[in-house]
Amino acid sequence: MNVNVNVNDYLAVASIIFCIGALGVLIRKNLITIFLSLELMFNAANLGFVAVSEYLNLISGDIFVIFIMVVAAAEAAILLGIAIAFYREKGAISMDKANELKF
Amino acid sequence: MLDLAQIYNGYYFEKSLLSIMPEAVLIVFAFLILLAGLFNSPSKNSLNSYYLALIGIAFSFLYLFMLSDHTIKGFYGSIIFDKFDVFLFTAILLSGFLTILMSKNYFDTRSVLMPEYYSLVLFSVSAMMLLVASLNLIMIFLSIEFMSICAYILTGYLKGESRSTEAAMKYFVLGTFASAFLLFGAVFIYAATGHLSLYKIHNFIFKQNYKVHYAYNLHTFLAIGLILLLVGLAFKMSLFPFHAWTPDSYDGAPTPVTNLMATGIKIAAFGVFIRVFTSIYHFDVFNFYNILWILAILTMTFGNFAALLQTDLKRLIAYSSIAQAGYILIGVIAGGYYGISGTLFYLLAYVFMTAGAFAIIIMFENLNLTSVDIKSYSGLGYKYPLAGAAFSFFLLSLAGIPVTSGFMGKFFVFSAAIKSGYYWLVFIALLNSAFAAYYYIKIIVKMYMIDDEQPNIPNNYNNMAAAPTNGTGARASANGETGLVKEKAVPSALLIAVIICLIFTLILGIFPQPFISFASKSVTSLWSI
Amino acid sequence: MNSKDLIVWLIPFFPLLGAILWGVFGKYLKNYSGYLGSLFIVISFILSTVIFFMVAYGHGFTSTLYPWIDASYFKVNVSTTIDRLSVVMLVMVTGISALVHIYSIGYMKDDKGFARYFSYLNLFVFSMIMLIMANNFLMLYVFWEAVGLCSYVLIGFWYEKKSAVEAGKKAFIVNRIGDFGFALGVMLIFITIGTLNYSTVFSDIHTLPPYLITTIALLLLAGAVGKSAQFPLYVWLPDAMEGPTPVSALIHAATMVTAGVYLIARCHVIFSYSPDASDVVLIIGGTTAFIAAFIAMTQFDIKRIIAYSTISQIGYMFMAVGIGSYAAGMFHLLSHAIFKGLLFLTAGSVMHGMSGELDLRKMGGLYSKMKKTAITFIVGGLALSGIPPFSGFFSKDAILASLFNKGDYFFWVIGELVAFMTAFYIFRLIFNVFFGESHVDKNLHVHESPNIMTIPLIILACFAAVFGFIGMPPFNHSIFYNFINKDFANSFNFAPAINNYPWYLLSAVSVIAGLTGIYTAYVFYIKKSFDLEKLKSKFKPIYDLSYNKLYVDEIYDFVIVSPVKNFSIFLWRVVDTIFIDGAVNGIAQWISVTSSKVRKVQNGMLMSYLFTLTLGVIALLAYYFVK
Amino acid sequence: MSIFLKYILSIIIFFPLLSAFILVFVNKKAEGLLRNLATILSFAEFVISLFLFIYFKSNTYEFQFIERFSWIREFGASYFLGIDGVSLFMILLTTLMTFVSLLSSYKYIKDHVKEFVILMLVLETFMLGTFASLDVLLFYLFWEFMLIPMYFIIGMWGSGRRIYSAVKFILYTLAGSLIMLFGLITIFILHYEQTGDFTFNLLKLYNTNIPLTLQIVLFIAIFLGFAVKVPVFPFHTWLPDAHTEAPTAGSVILAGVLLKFGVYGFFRFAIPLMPEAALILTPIILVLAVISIIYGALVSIVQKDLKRLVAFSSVSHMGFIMLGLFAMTAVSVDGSVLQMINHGISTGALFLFVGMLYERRHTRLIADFGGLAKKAPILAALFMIAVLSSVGLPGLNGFVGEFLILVGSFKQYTIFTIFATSGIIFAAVYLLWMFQRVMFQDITNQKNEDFKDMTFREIMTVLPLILLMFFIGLYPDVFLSRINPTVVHFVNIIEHNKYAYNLIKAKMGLFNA
Repeated sequence: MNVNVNVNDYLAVASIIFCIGALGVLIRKNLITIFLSLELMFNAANLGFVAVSEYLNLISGDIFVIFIMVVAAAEAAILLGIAIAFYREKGAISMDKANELKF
Repeated sequence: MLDLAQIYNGYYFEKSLLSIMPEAVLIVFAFLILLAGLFNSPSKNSLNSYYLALIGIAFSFLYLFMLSDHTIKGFYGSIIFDKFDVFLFTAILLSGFLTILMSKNYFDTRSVLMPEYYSLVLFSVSAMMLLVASLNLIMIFLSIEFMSICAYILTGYLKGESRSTEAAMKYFVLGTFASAFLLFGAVFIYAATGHLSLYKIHNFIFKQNYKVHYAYNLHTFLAIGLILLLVGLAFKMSLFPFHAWTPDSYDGAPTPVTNLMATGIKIAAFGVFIRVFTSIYHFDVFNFYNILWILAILTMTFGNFAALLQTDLKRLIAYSSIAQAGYILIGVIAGGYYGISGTLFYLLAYVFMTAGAFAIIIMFENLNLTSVDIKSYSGLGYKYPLAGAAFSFFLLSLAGIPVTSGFMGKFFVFSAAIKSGYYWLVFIALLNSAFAAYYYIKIIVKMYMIDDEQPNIPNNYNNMAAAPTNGTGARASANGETGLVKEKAVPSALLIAVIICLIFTLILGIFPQPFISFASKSVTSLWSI
Repeated sequence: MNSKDLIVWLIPFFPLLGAILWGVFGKYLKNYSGYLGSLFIVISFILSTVIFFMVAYGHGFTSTLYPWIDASYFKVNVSTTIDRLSVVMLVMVTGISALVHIYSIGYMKDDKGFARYFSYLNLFVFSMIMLIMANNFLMLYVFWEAVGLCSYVLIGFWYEKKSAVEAGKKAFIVNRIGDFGFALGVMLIFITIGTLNYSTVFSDIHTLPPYLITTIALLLLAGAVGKSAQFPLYVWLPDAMEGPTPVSALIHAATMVTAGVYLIARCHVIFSYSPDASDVVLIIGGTTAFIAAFIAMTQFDIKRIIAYSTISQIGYMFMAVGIGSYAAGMFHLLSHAIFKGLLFLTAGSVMHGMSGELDLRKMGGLYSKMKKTAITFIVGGLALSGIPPFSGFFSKDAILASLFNKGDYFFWVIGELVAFMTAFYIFRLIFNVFFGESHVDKNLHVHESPNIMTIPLIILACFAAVFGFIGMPPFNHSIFYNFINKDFANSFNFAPAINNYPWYLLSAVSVIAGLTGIYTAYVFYIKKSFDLEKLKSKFKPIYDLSYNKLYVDEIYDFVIVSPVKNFSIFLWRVVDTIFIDGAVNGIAQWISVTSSKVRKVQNGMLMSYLFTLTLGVIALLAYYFVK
Repeated sequence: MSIFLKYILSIIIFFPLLSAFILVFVNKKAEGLLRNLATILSFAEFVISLFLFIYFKSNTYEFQFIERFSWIREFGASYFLGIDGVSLFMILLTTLMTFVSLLSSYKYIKDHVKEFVILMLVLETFMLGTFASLDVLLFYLFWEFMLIPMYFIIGMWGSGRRIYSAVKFILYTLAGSLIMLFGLITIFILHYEQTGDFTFNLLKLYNTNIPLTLQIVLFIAIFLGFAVKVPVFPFHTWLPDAHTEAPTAGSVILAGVLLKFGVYGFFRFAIPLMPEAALILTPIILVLAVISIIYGALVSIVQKDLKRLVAFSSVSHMGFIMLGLFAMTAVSVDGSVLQMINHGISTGALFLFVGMLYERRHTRLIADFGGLAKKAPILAALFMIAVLSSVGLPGLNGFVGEFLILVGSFKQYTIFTIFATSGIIFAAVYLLWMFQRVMFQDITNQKNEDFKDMTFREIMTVLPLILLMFFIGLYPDVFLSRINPTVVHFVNIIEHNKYAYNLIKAKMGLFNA
């Protein structure tokens, strides 16, 4: 059996997910949705790590994944904080509202 | 001097603890501050936390000093404490210290009393130090995130100020986006080499010197990985296409925080970049040099062009800091003993001049609670002669005029670059700094020279001596203090900050000998130099 | 420093002392400045006569004061050369200056710039003396300029008068144009011969290729032409008459303007090695002599008439030195100095009597009113028109004779013609001023000048009467000739007035020319046997040409002055402001425009930021993998 | 005494800074005190600097009063001072001009006196440092910071479009000197690569042999830096603005000292560092110099503003100096060094007089004056002398310098010299015309009726300059004897390189003539 193919497939899938996430970030306006897309990107990375460490029988990748998850959680918390504050002031969490700072 | 390394000799855990001692101290104090918050009233509280924070920094310095001539690896080689760290830690701690000095007064005048603030500052400072110290992609990612999260919060710290919140939001989204790229880069590197430790990756690449025909996809993976990683770091260094967050978040954030971002984060980013670059990027097989080349030129040119017509001082300094990043990058590209040590020196100098500038900006922000718009600076040079002089001095330093640290930094970096044969790069950089001078000078003009619209009328006879009918402060100030805002006493903390920056900017500019030798000593501990 | 040197250096010292004293303390010494100043000059006159006899019965010498410039291989000392040529000039200059000083005391009596005037005048005398005594070309040049400066300040002495100041400026600048050539000549001498000392230069000049000698000679000539108001550059002298009349007498008749002749005489070696240059001198001299006389015939301003006559007389001298008969040139220089000085002073006296009137149409019949002046004036006039036994006759005759003997018949004819014209215009002047019916307006009280003014006139008149005899024809056997010619012996193409034609025939011709001139004037202005107006209309073009001074000033203005001015304006307004500054400001403009565009990138929209970031990533990847 | 002489240069350089520091503690209200103190201190400085003149050994080209301390070991930069015949007089000129300009600005500078005097003294320190330093980096440090005080002086106490002028001034010169820095660093690196010795010691850098093409590039780079300062023809447009808008003291310093830095730079750095390139580019530079001479002169003819006129005239004069320097014969270089001093004195004096006129009438337009000689005879007389010395009248200083320059350049560059010589005609034209319209003729403008003559202070201000004009004109040997050895050495360096240069010429077939 050919392992190379598998891991490459994993990575390909991961890349696709990553791109989807990126696109989501780019085209969506709602802060929450954007954050979800970001999460998607992170998870794409997670997938990649897991696949590679599995393939190379290493543990470091998996450890990394765990850390990433923790960080993602923390970021979620921050984001919510910011989102609320933002909502308080702008009455919405749409990106378009954020255009005070420019030039 | 009592030698901790001897005391803890042999015990691995303690040893690795030792390797992060300076950071650890900061974290401890950050927690102390939070705890202190539980016990006493907010007003006293902020004061205590302020002092606690200062003490924390002091202790961290102490540890740094005691460990300074050791090289300690810890946590399974994912963290290192070496000469390189010593230098950058010094710079980072200084920036933290100055930030804290500035903060108190700034927040007092805005009556925002929150102890967490200081703990957050400490946290982020320690994060920066960790970032510099980390030898492992995991550590790099973690400390970047740690740092960034603190930064996000600090940026949005002014509640009720929509600008601040907006800044935080933009910073957050962009930052997370960028670190996602960084992560994904890590994935590819991992896939290509099977390692996350810089050292191992270095050896891996070093062993099998790539031919393109051999393991093509591996090479591709590695390349992609490196590029994405570069993006992640370039974001923090705010190089050109990834700079977008800088102006907005600098602008929106509370000025002390801006200072922290402008100095601390930049130093940390450059520190880690130097580490990563010197360990895995510098191989010829990738030749990243011309990519960086282009990035450097784009960055400095963009920064200067955008700053040229800027009227909001914070934004102006933000853009100028982008340009500065371009100059600093030249040092990294030049590489080698002189290049890197020059870069480090530049970073140190940069701390002082930028912090100084921000300190003065805060002073003016507080003294006459005006905006940071350049218009409100007209004639301040007369109202506050010393502050004005100091500010002009910092600006000149940023512009790179001699006898300031800015010139020396530029000089070291550029001569290193010429030494490695980057003539054109240096030439363009020089042209840049020539017309960058314009917008720094513009501020000085505003402060000291009031343009009398009608020419051919000698100002000495008419304007300056004229009765203060015309609104601008300076003309009035020219004939006594009549019709002016009463001068408030400059808060001591700010004054100390300014004085420190002033002294160091001057010393670094006139007698850089000890600092540059310090820098070049610290360079030796990097690989492949 | 032995007694000789001491005397030599005392000669210029006194005038200098005077200049400084009146210049700095003029306010306090006002009343003494006149008498003391004159005294100083008299002293230096006595000293120079002493020197004169030393040289006459001894031999010339040089004396060095101190090393002036010593720049690696360029060395120049402040030192003098005393030989027959210079002592003759010295005596003449100091003598006439002394007289003029005395005269001025009366003439300038109630002028508020009295002290200033004497300070300038002393300064001039000092410079002139140094010019004569200089023993190297640099010093010559220096004092060449210095006398120019003095003439500048003295012409513009009454600085409230725009015309006076303009005239002064014109004089200085026109001289500068000449000196431009002179300076180049001096440099050329230095780089070809390697020193500027007369002795060395004159002894080594023959080693140079002819064309170089000619170039040097011509460049020096340019200076001479400027200073001596010869043909292309004579325009300043008539205007210079704006200055006080004694100044005109001293500077613009007797001494400074003849410096050109002195220069050529001094450099006779150079000129005698370059026949071409000498010919140029001759031609210039001839042309000038004729043109000036031609213009002088129709002018009405008495001082201008005399000025033009000066120009034309110097033309004679140029002709003389042009054919290499330097002795004759010098002789005419001296006698001319005397009688022209006399003429100017008398003209001044007339002005003084007429309270500043200069137009001879407003005069007439003054003879009865101011006898002394009139007589002395007539003496001068006779001398000028070369009527024996007055000095002019001898000197002019010497020149004409040598022209004839040299075989330059053309110029001899011109000479005679000019002699005729000269006699005509000067007596036209005399008749119109002193004789005929009076056109003086009645309420003008005409009076004879005080003695302090007339005595110098009388002295000069006597000299004008007797001076000539030291040059009794045949010239080359005369006292003066034998005295001066020792210095010119070493110039090879020197043309003695050989008597292959009996000298008295030649003299007769010139006397006749003079007499006819006088007679014509008499017929025109006393007997009035012709209707002048008809004559004028008959020869209108010629008359206008002469009356309008050949339109030379207008031509110069059109050809040189205004083009330069317009070009300058073009340079300033267009090149400087539009091109260069335009370029600089243009760049600045471009930069600021670009930056205003660049700033738009930061449009505050998060989306666009994200896009830039992503694009950056893509660009990096693309760049990396495409290349 | 010996210790004093050992460190005399440092003392001279930093004494003004010290004085400025003292002045910081004087109450800004006490303007009179500030003025007097500053003037006295600068005079003391001048007196100290005279010791240099006294103890200067005139028969050697070696650098004297050398001081040397390590500064930046990593980059081989050292605190290295020393002077030769040329820098000696530049230093004396600087101290004198600073004193004079401080004395001259008692009336002109009405406000911010404290800032003004402090800036002047700081400026003096940096100017002196520039002249005295033999270490390239040190030189650059002094060189570039010098701009800042000058910039403030123009911008704060100037008139009219002073800000435009100040900014133009600083950006022009800054751009120039940054490009120059590029060249200097490159030479430094080259020297390192050739000798493995990291040093900014100028005397060592002289031995760097730079490949020709690179040499030419670098020379052009450094040329820009200095040419802007001189200023040579196409780079001169900052000068009229800066001069015109600057306060009197500013103009005096600018004309008296700052312009000399360009020429001094060529003399000390550009030419000895890159002789072949210098020799190759000489024709071009000479063309520029001659253009500057005639261009400056012609443009000044038609100026309406007194200061502008003098400014353009100094463009013309600096052209002479460049001509003399690049003719590279001992005499011409002697001349141009002397002329540097002369130009400082004469043009400085001219600016002082213009300043006096301005103080009295608050205008600089020639048309507003006329007939002042009647009201102010002393002013007229002294002004006249200054004008004549600027015209280059024999017996005054201007003549000696110009004549040496011309006589020195005549042999090799006859045509250029002839054109240059025509400059002396134009000089007479524009200056005398200006003088006539200002001082002579009748008083047309009623405002001039109550025109005051010079005060004692003003006379004292210009007197030293006037006396120097005569002294240099009549006995230049005092100066030349000290300048000459240095210059001869300089020329020998060039001559020594002529050989190599001729080889190159033969090889590249440059300017076959």
